[in-house]
Amino acid sequence: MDTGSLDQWLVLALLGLPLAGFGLTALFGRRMGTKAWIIAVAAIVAVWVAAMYLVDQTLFQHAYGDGGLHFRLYEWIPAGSFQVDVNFGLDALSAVMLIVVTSVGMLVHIYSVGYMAHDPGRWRFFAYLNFFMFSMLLLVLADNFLLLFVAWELVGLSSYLLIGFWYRRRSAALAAKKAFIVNRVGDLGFALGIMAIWTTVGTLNFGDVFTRLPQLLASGGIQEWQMIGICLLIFAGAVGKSAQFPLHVWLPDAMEGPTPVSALIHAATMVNAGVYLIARTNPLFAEAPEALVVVAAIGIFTAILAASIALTQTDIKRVLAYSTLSQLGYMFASLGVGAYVPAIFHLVTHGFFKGLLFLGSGSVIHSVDEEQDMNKMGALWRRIGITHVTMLIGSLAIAGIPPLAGFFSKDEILGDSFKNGFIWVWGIGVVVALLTAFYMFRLMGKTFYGPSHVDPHVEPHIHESPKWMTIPLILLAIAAAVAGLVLGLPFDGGLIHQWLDPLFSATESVLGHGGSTFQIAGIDGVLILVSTAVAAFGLFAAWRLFGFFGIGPQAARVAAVTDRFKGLYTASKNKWYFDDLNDLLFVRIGGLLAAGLWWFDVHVIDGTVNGIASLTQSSGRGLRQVQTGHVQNYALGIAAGLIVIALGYIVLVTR
Amino acid sequence: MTGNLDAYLVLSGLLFSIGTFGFLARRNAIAMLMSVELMVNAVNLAIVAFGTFVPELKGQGTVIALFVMAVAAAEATVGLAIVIAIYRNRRTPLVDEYSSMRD
Amino acid sequence: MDLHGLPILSGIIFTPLVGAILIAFVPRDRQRLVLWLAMGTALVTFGLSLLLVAAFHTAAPGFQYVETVDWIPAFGIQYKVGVDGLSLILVVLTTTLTWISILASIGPIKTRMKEFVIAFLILEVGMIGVFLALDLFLFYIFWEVVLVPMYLIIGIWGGANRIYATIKFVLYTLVGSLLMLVAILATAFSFQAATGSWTGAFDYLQLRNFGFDGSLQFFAFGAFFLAFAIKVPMFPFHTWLPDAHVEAPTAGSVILAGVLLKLGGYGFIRFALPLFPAAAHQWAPLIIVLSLIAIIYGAIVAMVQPDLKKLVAYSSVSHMGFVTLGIFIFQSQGMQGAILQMVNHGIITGALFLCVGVIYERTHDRSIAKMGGLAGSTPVYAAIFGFFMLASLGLPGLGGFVGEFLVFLGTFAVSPIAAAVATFVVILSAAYLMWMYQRVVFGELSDFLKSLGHHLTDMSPRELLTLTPLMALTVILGLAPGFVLNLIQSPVGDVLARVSVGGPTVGILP
Amino acid sequence: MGLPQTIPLLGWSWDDVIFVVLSGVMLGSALLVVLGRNIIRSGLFMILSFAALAGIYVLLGAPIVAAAQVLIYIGAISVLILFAIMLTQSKGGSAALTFHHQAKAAGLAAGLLALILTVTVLWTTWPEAVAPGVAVATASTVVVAQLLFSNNTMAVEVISVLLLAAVIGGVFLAKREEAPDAGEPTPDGSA
Repeated sequence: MDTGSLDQWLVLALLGLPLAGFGLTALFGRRMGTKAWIIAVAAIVAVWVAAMYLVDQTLFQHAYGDGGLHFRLYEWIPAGSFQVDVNFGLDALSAVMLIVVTSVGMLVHIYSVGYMAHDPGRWRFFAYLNFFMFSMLLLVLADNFLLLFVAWELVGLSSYLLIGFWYRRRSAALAAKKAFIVNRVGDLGFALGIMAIWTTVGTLNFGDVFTRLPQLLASGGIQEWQMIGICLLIFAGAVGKSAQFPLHVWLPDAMEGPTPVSALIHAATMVNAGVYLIARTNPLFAEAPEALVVVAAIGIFTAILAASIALTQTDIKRVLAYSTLSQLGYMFASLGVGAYVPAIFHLVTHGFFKGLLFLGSGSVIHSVDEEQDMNKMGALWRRIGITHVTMLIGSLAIAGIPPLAGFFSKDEILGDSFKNGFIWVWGIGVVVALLTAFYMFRLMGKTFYGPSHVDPHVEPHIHESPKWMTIPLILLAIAAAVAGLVLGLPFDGGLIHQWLDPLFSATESVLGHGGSTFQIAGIDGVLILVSTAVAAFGLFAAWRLFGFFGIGPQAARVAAVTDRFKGLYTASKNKWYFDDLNDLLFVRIGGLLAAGLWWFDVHVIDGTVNGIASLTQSSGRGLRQVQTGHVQNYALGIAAGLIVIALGYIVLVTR
Repeated sequence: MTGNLDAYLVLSGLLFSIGTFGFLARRNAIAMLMSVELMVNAVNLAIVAFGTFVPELKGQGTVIALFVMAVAAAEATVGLAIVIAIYRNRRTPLVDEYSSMRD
Repeated sequence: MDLHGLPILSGIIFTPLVGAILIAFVPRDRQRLVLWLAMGTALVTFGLSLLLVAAFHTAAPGFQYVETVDWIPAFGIQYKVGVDGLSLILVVLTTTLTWISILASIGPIKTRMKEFVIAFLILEVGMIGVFLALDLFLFYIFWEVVLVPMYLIIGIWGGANRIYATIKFVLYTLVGSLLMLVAILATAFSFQAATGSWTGAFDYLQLRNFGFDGSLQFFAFGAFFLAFAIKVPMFPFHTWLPDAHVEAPTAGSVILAGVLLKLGGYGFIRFALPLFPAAAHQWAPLIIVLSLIAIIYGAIVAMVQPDLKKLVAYSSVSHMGFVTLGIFIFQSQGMQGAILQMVNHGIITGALFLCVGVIYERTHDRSIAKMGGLAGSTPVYAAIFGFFMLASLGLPGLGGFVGEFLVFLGTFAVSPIAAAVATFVVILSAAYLMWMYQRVVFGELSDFLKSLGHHLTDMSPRELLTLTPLMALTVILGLAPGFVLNLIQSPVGDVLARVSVGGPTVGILP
Repeated sequence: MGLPQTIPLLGWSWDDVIFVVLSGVMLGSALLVVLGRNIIRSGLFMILSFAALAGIYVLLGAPIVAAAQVLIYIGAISVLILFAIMLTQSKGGSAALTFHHQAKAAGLAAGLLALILTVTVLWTTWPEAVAPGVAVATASTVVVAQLLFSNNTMAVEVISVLLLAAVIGGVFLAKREEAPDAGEPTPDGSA
């Protein structure tokens, strides 16, 4: 470390506290019994306090200037010309991420105290959760690509551990493995991207790379296609971690993990890492607009694909998982059209309302005896009031109903895509908004408003969750309700823009944005009206079909609609058959390939070796016939040899 | 003829050949040992003959022959003891049934 | 720290031999004394190697603490040993793994303990000797000394099919090493013919400056290549490895994976490249392709293995592919990564074999299909096994990652496509290791394991003592690999400088 | 003695006659040793063969060797062999011997060997060989004794140690194992 200032120590504390919490809980948590959460939660609360101080310093006090706080801890890999340090950076982007990560993280920790109260493995759970917080904070604070990659894999590992938390369930173990391996596919690209960066510029520090790589491109040191290649490789990492098409298959399965995990990792924080990565490397993408188009295309395609699947799922957590995919798609689309600030804005608001929705769904699941199938719920709104209200706020927020958080961020995304000339992104985005409102209120209707299908044995035991769980819900609901107002107003000039515009202004202009000013009475107002209207229509349709506060659920009409579009319905219900395709490609064909290669190994390669051996052996066996073991045979041989030699001598020499 | 080295050497050679035949052809271990004794005697005869006809040897032939006899005696002792020991294990003096060295 | 001319290297080489001789005079029924002596010897050797680390001058180039004694003066053969950064870390790896292996075999080895530890200590003599020898003849002798104890260890204390495995191991290895002997003699004769004197004809330090002519280089390199490639083992010379690992006792597997495989990589860097730089360039494309095949192929085949040890063995094939790849791209980061990978693989795979040994000792079975649900009944074991599983799949922050990444990085600088192919293995390794881990550790406790009842205990303190040092090393090498990288900086630079005179690599790779 | 110096018809000296007779006896009995089917007879013919050879030694002017031949071969070794024969004759077993299946090849080999040896001997010009008809030199006891106990003392000692070892070895090998169990190990010849 260069200097030992307090802020640097606090940055280290952000990492050190959860790590210490992990270590202590892992070692002693088992003996602490039901109190296993104390260390972990205390660590995270402390982290939150420290983080808020640092956020204040960065965003409000501008204590570190526009560049942010950067410092080196120690030299990590000194391999000749390849020098990588463990160094950290804290700028506006990191600070915004810190807000989401530590806030949602803290609330999820507190929620988990209640949610996991009866699980004997709770000490493991809290240890893993702390470990995840460490990894995620490292990801946000890392100041070079390789350290970021470390964190990238470590969050993947925590995700693996937490998805597979209930390891006795085969499906959980399989889902954990799938998540890790699919993530690794993306990581492969990311790793190659890092190699490409080092090979071209010889450094991996963010600051140096972001200045030198564009310079190299300008000076002709590298070709344009190389730049695009680097960007696409980095994007591959983001696709894996943020579960974008075609690597989206792991996220729905990841719902096998405990619900707080789904809220924290698979909704609010880790899956956003891809968005963070693209935003972080925006100076590179600015030089490769073609790569940005790919980002936008993948993003918006994932958005509509996932939304279409979310329409028909019946597992409450899976609906939310596909919704997450869809919202992440929005963020990538936003990044792709060059609207970085709205993307991060949506990341923040989505972090709050999706975290809220997941925690709420956990509360619902808890109340109906761990049942996740929405077909076995219904009419819960009277029974679990707090959960219902908070989830309603979350649903309205995600549907984009003003003035809740989702409205502001989603609207900025759609508005910017339209204004930046990506009409197709805007068009699909509006459809997705419609679908979002629809499937969310389908979920609300089936869970809370429609007729009850709860198991009669469970029915009497439906109960509101303990305070450990409801207080985080309430806090998150408040955040989901007001985050948009606080950060997003005035339009295009709110806090979030004040914080992040300095970071992105240079690169946002690449795609032609930045010049136009916001006009509520002009084009922007029209766009806002359109998207709001669309969301309202989706909401209304869902309401008609699935009910709202007990009014008008119409099962017959639902059946009629599904019958009408039977092909689409089944395809959506089967997730467009991606899992089956993967199963065929990688499990079956891959398995056959592996088995074939093993056969090759044993029979061809080793067969050759053993063939040589048995050839030697059989020729030896043949020759062994000579070795009769009868001494007289040998003696005769000696005599014969003697005679031959003597005759030879006589014939050849004596004459 | 008695003054001719060749005669003794040829005689020795014939005796040696007879011994060789016996060693190669007989199945009985003791018969083989007897054949070996014949061969040893043949060699001894050659040695003594050389000792007699080559002046430089000055009686060395006799000395060598005595040594050979001593060694032959030792060989016969040990050889016969081995034959008896094997016979006790295998109940047969026939060597072509002794083939445990093979496997 | 200075050692004032003490023959520290000979001390390290022959301490285990002295210990072995001492143990030979202990009556076989005094098991405890035998064990104490063996552990003591191994620990003293370990201590001496640490002393050497302390006394080593990292900054100084070339070999240090060189000892030279005429051995067969008529042919210029000397007892010549010396240490540089490369040999230093491998010696420390050897001494570390040896005491851990002896500690690990106290329970599992039930018969002929005395002979076992004697074989093990002699094995250590051979391994350390290989890493320190600077005379080709001496090197060859130590190279073969390694073979005999390993032959006995697999052949006497091994599993059911041990005779097949051990004979295969010995014959396979012998084919290569005998060709290497021929090549050593050929270089010596060539040297003698050129200089008219036998002095220095086996001396590595003189031979590497000699510059052999092209065709001799080509064939001599081929012979060395075969010897080292079999030891590494490279595809397609790897089939002895799964058999040997499956049959070897746990400690044998640990040393086999941990050190014996490194002899090949070390041989490439120390002897094959500097002695025959031009031939190295001619052979490099072939070796790079074989390495890439080994990396992918080993991983794919590992995926369908039903036996835990076989799975780890095939993963070794894959992991050692990085080593040869890193060496033969002739690039600084790549070669440093290869060396780091050797160290990491030694520690991690050694530890994985120890983990397999722990479960084998309780179940006497290694088939993955019969396992399941260990996380519930043996949580500490599950955690440690998981730790090494993750380290083996190259999780950043743990040892395996840095070495692998440096190899990939170096490869990328030379050929992005080769790097892409090699890097693809991170997916495969995650797949086979996690699949294995899932089936062994997750799920409900299998019926087979249930039938063991109370025999299925968690790790004993002794087992923990064998694995915790390796865990610590894995973490240290992941977080601060600098101390190893600094040590190998100058040897790698030296080798690459020598290789660079061999001309450009024939470019069949984009 | 009233005998003529030479055999009248053939012109041979008496020495020659004795030589021929002794040679004939020796070779004949040796042939009977190797060809005879009764091993006891073989042993007896072997004694005869040894005795004839002793006579030839006398003709050769080596009386000490002749004496030793009688003492060692006829007196010791032959008796030893006869004892061995007695010991190894199984009670019910036939005394008849069969030849090895390679007997014909052995005969051929022995014949060739004899031919080669004879041819070689006859073709070789022996250096320093005494001319035919000259009286043979006699190795006197004194000379032999001197040679044995001065020049070759070491060899004599070694031979004595060897004999001692052979005696001990013979005793050890032939000693019957004091097996408490009655059964002999593996009575069948094949293992």
